[in-house]
Amino acid sequence: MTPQPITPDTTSYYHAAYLVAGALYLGYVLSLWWRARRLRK
Amino acid sequence: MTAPPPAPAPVVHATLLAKRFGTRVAVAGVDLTLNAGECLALFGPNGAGKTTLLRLVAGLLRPSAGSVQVRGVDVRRDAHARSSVGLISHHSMLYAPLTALENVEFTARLYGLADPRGAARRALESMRVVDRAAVPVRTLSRGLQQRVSIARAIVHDPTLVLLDEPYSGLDEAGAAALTSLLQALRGRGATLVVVTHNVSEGLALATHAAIMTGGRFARFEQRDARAFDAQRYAAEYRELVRHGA
Amino acid sequence: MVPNAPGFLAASWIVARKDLAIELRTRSAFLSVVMFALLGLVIFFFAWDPTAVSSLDLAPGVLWVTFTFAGLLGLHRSFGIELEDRAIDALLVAPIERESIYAGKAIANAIFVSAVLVIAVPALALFYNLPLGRAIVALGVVAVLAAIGLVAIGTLFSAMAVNTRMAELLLPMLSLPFFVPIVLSSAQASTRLLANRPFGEVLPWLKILVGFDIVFAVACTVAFPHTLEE
Amino acid sequence: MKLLAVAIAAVLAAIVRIMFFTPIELLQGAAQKIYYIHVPAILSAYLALGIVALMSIVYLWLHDERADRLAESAGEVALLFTTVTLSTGPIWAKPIWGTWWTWDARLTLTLFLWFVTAAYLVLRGAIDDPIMRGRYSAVLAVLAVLLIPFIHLSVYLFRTLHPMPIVLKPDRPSLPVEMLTTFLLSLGAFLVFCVALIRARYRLALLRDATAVP
Repeated sequence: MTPQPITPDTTSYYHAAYLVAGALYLGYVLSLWWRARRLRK
Repeated sequence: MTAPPPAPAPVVHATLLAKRFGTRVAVAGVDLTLNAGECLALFGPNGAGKTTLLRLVAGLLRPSAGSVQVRGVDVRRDAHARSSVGLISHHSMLYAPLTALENVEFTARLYGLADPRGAARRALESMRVVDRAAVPVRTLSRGLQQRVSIARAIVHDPTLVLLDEPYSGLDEAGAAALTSLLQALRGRGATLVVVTHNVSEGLALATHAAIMTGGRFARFEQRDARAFDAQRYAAEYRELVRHGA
Repeated sequence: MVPNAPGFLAASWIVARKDLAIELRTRSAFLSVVMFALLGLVIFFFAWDPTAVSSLDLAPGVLWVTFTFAGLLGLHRSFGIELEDRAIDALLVAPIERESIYAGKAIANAIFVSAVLVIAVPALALFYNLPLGRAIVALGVVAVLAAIGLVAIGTLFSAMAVNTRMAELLLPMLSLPFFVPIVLSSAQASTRLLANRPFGEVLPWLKILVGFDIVFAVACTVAFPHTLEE
Repeated sequence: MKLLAVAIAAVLAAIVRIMFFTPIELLQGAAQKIYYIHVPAILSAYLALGIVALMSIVYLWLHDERADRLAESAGEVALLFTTVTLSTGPIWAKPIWGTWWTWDARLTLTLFLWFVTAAYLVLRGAIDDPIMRGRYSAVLAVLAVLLIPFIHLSVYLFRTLHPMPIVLKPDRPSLPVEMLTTFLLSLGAFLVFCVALIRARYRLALLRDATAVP
């Protein structure tokens, strides 16, 4: 019976990466919207 | 049956010449034709587009519309065609650490002159500034620098000379030297375009006179037999500028 | 009497001679760059514990980093002198190719940078007690190749940076990414040359350097007219 | 704005699929799911950088303002995607390779692209005259394209001489079909997102130029 590889629990890294990516993407979209609003004024 | 030899291409030929910087229109459609030996005095308030027009003719700027040619050639494309052009602008175009002689000799080399040092010395003599030839230009007064800059611009005996307010900063002797130099150049068949605010100085040499406002020739005329009447022209010029043609 | 305007190389040499004449007249620029380079070598020496890392391994890296920044300092003023009184306009009105203006200034800069090297490399050999004979030859050859690449890029970006607001900061920021392959290859090649490794190990790095020099000397010359006022 | 809304919806759908409908990979655990946004980010960055390079060549050739404006927009979006790549990369490398940063050839190239893109945007920021700004940034972009092979070559040569202790190289993992479809969906969503962002940034540039006082 080949030794079953125990799957490391790396969910914290997984969540961290998605949060960081999400923040960057959201931040950029907001900056686009905010700059457009400022220019329109 | 040989056709008559085609008339030589005009020294300067501009058609619908225009130049925009972003949204600002500096030159808005200028037509100009000058032949050998002619001299255009170009007047106009600040910001009228005089300097831009001069830089377009010298090939320093790319036209936004229309075209300009020197002897039928676009000087921006053909380097060799630039060998007959001389430019005097607000800036001295000199290297401050170098002496007057070194500056003018450097320009002489750029034009492939046989004896660059001799040509440089002669040019400095014609502007009566040869005694200060061995001193770094940095140490010269503005007026003397202007003389060196003029000498640098005509060292290769150009047949098209573009002068942007050449008299500014010159004293009596300097102005006299410049006037006799321009007369000598014209005597040798050169074509001049002189941008100036001094009506009498400009008209003295001119075969054509133009007033430029808002990037366009508000007035352009060729001298007929009589010389230009400086007083009357000056009055009309002030009138025209005040009304903002 | 249309004078015969000088060709590309002749015009480039005329521009280069003028730049060198200015350099000789204002020696302060050259001296300050040499001082900067020597100081860099000295400061780096104290950055490491000499017992832990042998100075032989250290020397090439130190030379290339110091040389890169010294070179940048020297290159920055290259186009400054042209813009002071718009002397560049006189060059653009002259009957010479736009590219020869760049080539002339690049040649003058190459000579300027090489002169710095002629002082910095022996100083390095002295400070880091490198085997003098071999070191000079090894570093010398690689130095020339590195200098060409550095000057090709630095001269073009100097022509651009000098027209912008924060020129001093912009020149290094634009140039340094382009210096990565130069510094990397030079350091690797000279380390092996110094350690007397077989030439076969040095060759790939020299090939990258030569390739870089050729590609960017041509590309920068072709790109230069596009940086001029339209 | 419609395309941007569609793109955001597509990305969110992909995220939902990644989180809830894609099995955990046995070897790396949940961290393997970073793959589904890390790789699309760098590929989107390459797309944006490709547009910058292409539009720069077009601008130098035709002096067309729109090409310059598109290059500017794609440049900013490229910086966003390279930043995401460089932040998710190390977070994924830590549990898998044991270190936050390795001078892996691909990561180093991404880092270098980040520096050049940042330099491109700072250069644009330092010049007011639109024509000079267009020309200078186009020249930088074209030269940067020529530099990429040299960076790749020298870093690769450098790495093969000092092989990094790579525990587990997630190079071309043969993904089971389920994961592969998730990856492709996510890639598609992010590429659309990239294009939508460039378009939105382009309109912003148009607005700025329109309101720019002459």
